[in-house]
Amino acid sequence: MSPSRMRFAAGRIVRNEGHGEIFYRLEASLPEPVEFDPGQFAMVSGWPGNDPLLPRPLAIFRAGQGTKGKGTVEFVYKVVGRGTALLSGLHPGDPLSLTLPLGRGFDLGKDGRRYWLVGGGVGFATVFPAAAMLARRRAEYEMFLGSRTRDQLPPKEWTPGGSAAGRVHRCTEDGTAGSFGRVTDIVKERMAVLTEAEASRLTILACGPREMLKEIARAAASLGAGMQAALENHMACGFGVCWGCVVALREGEKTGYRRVCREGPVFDAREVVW
Amino acid sequence: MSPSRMRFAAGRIVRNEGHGEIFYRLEASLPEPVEFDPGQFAMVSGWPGNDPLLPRPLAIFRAGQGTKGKGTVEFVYKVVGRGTALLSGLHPGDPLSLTLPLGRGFDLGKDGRRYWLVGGGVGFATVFPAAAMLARRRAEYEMFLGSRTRDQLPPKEWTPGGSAAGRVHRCTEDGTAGSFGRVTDIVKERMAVLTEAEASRLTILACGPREMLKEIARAAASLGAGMQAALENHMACGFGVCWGCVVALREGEKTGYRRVCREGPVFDAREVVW
Amino acid sequence: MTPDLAVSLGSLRLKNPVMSASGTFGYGLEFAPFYDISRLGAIVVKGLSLAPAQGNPPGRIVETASGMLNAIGLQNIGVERFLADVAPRLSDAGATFAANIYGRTIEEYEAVAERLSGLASLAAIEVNASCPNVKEGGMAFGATPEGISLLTGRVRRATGKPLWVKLSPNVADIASIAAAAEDSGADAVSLINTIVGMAVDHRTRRARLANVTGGLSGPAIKPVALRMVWEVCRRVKIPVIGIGGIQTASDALEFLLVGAQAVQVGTANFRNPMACVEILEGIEAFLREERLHDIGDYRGKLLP
Amino acid sequence: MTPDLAVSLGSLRLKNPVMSASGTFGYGLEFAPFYDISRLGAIVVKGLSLAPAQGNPPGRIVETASGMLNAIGLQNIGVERFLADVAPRLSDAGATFAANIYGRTIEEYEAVAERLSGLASLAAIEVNASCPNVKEGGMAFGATPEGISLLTGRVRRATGKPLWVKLSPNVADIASIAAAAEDSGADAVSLINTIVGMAVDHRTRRARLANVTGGLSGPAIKPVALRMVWEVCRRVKIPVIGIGGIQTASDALEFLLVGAQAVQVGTANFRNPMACVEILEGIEAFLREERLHDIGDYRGKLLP
Ligand SMILES: Cc1cc2nc3c(=O)[nH]c(=O)nc-3n(C[C@H](O)[C@H](O)[C@H](O)COP(=O)(O)OP(=O)(O)OC[C@H]3O[C@@H](n4cnc5c(N)ncnc54)[C@H](O)[C@@H]3O)c2cc1C
Ligand SMILES: Cc1cc2nc3c(=O)[nH]c(=O)nc-3n(C[C@H](O)[C@H](O)[C@H](O)COP(=O)(O)OP(=O)(O)OC[C@H]3O[C@@H](n4cnc5c(N)ncnc54)[C@H](O)[C@@H]3O)c2cc1C
Ligand SMILES: Cc1cc2nc3c(=O)[nH]c(=O)nc-3n(C[C@H](O)[C@H](O)[C@H](O)COP(=O)(O)O)c2cc1C
Ligand SMILES: Cc1cc2nc3c(=O)[nH]c(=O)nc-3n(C[C@H](O)[C@H](O)[C@H](O)COP(=O)(O)O)c2cc1C
Ligand code: FES
Ligand code: FES
Repeated sequence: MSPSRMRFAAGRIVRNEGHGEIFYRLEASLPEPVEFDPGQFAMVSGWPGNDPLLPRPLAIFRAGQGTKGKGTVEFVYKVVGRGTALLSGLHPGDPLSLTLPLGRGFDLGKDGRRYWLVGGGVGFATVFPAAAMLARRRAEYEMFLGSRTRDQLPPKEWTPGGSAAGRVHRCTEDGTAGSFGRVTDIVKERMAVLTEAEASRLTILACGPREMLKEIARAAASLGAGMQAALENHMACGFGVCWGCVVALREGEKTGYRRVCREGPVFDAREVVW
Repeated sequence: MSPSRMRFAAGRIVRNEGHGEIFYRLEASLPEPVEFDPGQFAMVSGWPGNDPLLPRPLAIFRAGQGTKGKGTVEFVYKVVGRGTALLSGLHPGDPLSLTLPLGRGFDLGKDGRRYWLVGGGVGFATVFPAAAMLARRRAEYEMFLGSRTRDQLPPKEWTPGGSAAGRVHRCTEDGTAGSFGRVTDIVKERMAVLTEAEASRLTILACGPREMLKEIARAAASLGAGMQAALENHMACGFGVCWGCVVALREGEKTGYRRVCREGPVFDAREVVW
Repeated sequence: MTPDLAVSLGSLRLKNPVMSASGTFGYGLEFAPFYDISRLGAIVVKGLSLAPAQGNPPGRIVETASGMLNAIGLQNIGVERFLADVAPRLSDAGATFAANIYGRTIEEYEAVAERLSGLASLAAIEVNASCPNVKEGGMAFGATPEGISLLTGRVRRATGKPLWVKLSPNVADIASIAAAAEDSGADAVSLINTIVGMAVDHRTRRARLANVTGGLSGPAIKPVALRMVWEVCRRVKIPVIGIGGIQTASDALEFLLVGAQAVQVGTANFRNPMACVEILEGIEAFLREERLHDIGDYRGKLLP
Repeated sequence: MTPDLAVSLGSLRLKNPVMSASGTFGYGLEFAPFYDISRLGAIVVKGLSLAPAQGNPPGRIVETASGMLNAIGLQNIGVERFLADVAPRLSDAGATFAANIYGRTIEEYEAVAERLSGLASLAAIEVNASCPNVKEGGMAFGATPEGISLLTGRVRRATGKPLWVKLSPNVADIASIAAAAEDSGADAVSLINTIVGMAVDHRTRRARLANVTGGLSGPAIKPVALRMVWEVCRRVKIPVIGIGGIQTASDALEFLLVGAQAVQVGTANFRNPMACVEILEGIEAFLREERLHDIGDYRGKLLP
């Protein structure tokens, strides 16, 4: 199954509901179904007028078959500014413009690897689709979800792949849910007790605040574990034509600016100039 | 009862419903009640973002006492462009910004006059409040309402003051409701049979397309009937500080630019340079 | 503790940096029903000319994306009626106010400035050297350093009032024009005035403004205004008054951050007549939040 | 009957007046998944320099009211890779395409133009004399008639390709700059490039762009762009390509109405990758509706 060719689609909102304090889950219908790789995203707009002007990048949370050959797509988003606030004010039936699927998602490789999925804050929205795929493949994986406080963890029923004991670790910085502490520290503690062989078989898939990614990337690199980091950056187009979203990547001796929307959003963490 | 001092109010939509093909009727709650003169208006905005930027002028259709000392205000509007389309998309509970009451409304004078109220198109929204007041005063009045076609006449149940026989005349240009023809022609036919004494006792209160107002104003002037015309113009502020909304008025020998939002929107039709 | 919002524009001390922009605030009194107008740092009234002026024929305004075009053409009551009818009432209201002035010739500018000089309650004279909507004068002076020097120097000699020169953004290098105003005796420069723009109706095939072109204002121009204010602040030593698309306290703070000593709020007054006071209160709340006791601790503190 | 949309830019005939604007359309091929790129009047590719360029550090873009600022700094693959990898694929796709070029010195402009001259499939060279986001070259040439004359004249002698000169709006009198380009051999002028602007974060106290200033584009600038295109159309005889905030067919028609021979669509491609074709179809539908057989019957027909 390979991702669909990117397209611009006139969607329509089917559902757009608040969950907990800050998350919204939005489902839209599409003229045709889309296939996507976990980690791929969409550029979303739909509010009237030109202010805000630019569409917002959101990870594709789920995509499915609608009725009568139509497609559906789901997003989970946190209201942080004007665009997401506007999205949260849209109602079922309202139009939604979507360019999707975009970017390069996670490389879920082949057999024999062990995965740790790390989601900081709303970063879970990007790693859950990877968990869902790994669960379907019956691959070996664990998931680490962290947030500042209880209400900012994803509702448990959203967790893909069931919750076999020890599979999903939740933590909060204020200790109001799951274990107490930063997800970064918890992941690093777990790393510290890995054997060399275990580490070399490990691939971390992570999305979250840049500081979190950076710290985990450093720890993973020093252990020889693999890591794929899903980055965020401000975007104008989302499909590689404006060069607005670049990050510095190491390329041999030099560094070069690469587009988060096209060469990413998922990058090999060792190549990122953190 | 004199109109309230103008204010800027944070309203909230209570009701916003489509009627017929093109009219919406919107009710908003206000922190405090407002009193208004028929013909006065509000500057209305409330959509998020800066595009469109400017508020839209709408005649105050009704204003009342809400519960617990709060006020309510109603508008009737026709969707013609981006601002009114955005308004029509707002839902109960959404905020609405209002500056009101604005401008100089109809002068409903004292006793002994006979009124004809003329509303072309959505112009009825401006003359209905005058009809309501005249009905309360048991003054002598008739109303003439015209539109292009059936669906563009106001729903009958909105008509203020009941419909004593011969009080409300409806007409459409395509003959699909009421009598057949333009409201202008119907008013002019009725004028043609007035005696001089009747004409001199007549005051016409009119709102509608400029061509309609102009034709009726010419007829009224030649008969010696009075006429107050509610004008429209593009507005930025609505309360007299931008000088954007002027119309040319005759002032003795000269003409001068006067603000529709402040010296109007209701003008003595004889003074308007049509 | 209430943060100190007072700012100095040369010898003139204002209680806070929030003013209304000329042409968007009438003669100030129109806002009295909305709030106590003496709360503002200053009110800058609609541009005054020597004789009352009729302005341009309608249509005078058009909405554009996050902005508007106007071609009012400086309709105003003239300096005499301002002195007789308006100024006393502004004083009675306790308002601090400045007069924005305009002439078709340098002599007219001088005459208006002289006529206003005797008005003790007048805080400052702002010379509109940048109105894009009138055929003569206005922008012509604002377009070159030479024009600005000439105009500023002549008005400077005509009045002892604090003199602000209001600059046009329709130039290649606004900093050099500001420098010319500074060298010729301006006490402050205010910028930006509107950017010349145009709108047409593709169906009727006509320009939407009777004057064909007009001045663009509102949030759309904020990035351009902010850049120009930043450029000018790095060039001149006199205070800079930042104007252009300011709608919220954070907009105003942005201008202060790049170095403006004060701001003027224009188009925002139209959608929200409370804009100026809300901005004022927002600035105060922000300083409190950041535990800054004096606005001077924030102004010009853009980090590299 | 299908209206005739073909337009002439000097000796170059385009099948319709809708082009993509440089820097907003990649190298054109990126749009192939969305629609048949051969339908456009022309594709103008991202600005090419002699050597590949890294561009500015991030942040490179900021959203503003109805607009955006960019300070990409001309990251591009360089003219050699364009010739080797991109141009053949654009030809294979049947696309009409023009190269936007940029140099730090006049010699570099000449070198890029010479190198491209041999590319038979290249429709035109557009000289970016107006990029606000690079330290040298770029805007320096675009700021004065003398600079434009020099640059245009030299590139003119370096290539036999149709030559478009792209003008900066950051000037006091764009018509005189356009006239200088005309006199020095340009086949057309394209305008406007972005307006220099700035954005800061009042909390972090930092500029939002690493480059501090950037270029403003999008609907916010449309009124300014339209005015400048109108002014230039009244001044020069060579064709004018209108650019700035065009998002819909009616926007494009406005530019044609004031006299532009063709238009370029920039920022609109970001929100709606189908923008160019939707505009093309909208223009055709409008002409049909108005029963105009030829776009020439509409172009420049602004009523007084
Ligand atoms: C590939 C990708 C996938 C993402 N997936 C999700 C997701 O599934 N759920 C979710 O809640 N968020 C996600 N984000 C972050 C999301 O795009 C931002 O939160 C959102 O754009 C903020 O918009 P705003 O208007 O509410 O905030 P504002 O701060 O008002 O936005 C102003 C501008 O900054 C940009 N911006 C602000 N924050 C970010 C950010 N973190 N990343 C990118 N642009 C930003 C906006 O797009 C806009 O252009 C993703 C970002 C990227 C790049
Ligand atoms: C005093 C007054 C009272 C009014 N009362 C009513 C009413 O009760 N019900 C109703 O349906 N309409 C009323 N109108 C007309 C109403 O204001 C316009 O239909 C509305 O502004 C159109 O906005 P838009 O964004 O939908 O249209 P657009 O054409 O997209 O608007 C673009 C710009 O033009 C202005 N504009 C367009 N048409 C008009 C117009 N006819 N009058 C004033 N400005 C206009 C808009 O305000 C806006 O600034 C009134 C107008 C005035 C001046
Ligand atoms: C309707 C209107 C009228 C104006 N009249 C004047 C004027 O008389 N004198 C002047 O110097 N500026 C005038 N201006 C310019 C404003 O003072 C201000 O410089 C400009 O609008 C930019 O600020 P803003 O974006 O906050 O509106 C006017 C602006 C508008 C919108
Ligand atoms: C992200 C971005 C990159 C751009 N790069 C170039 C460029 O390389 N060369 C150039 O001449 N113009 C460049 N421009 C300017 C556009 O071609 C166009 O002139 C401008 O954006 C105004 O049009 P618009 O409002 O439709 O975007 C760029 C614009 C943007 C937004
Ligand atoms: S967002 Fe435009 S290139 Fe990535
Ligand atoms: S709308 Fe501003 S003066 Fe009338």
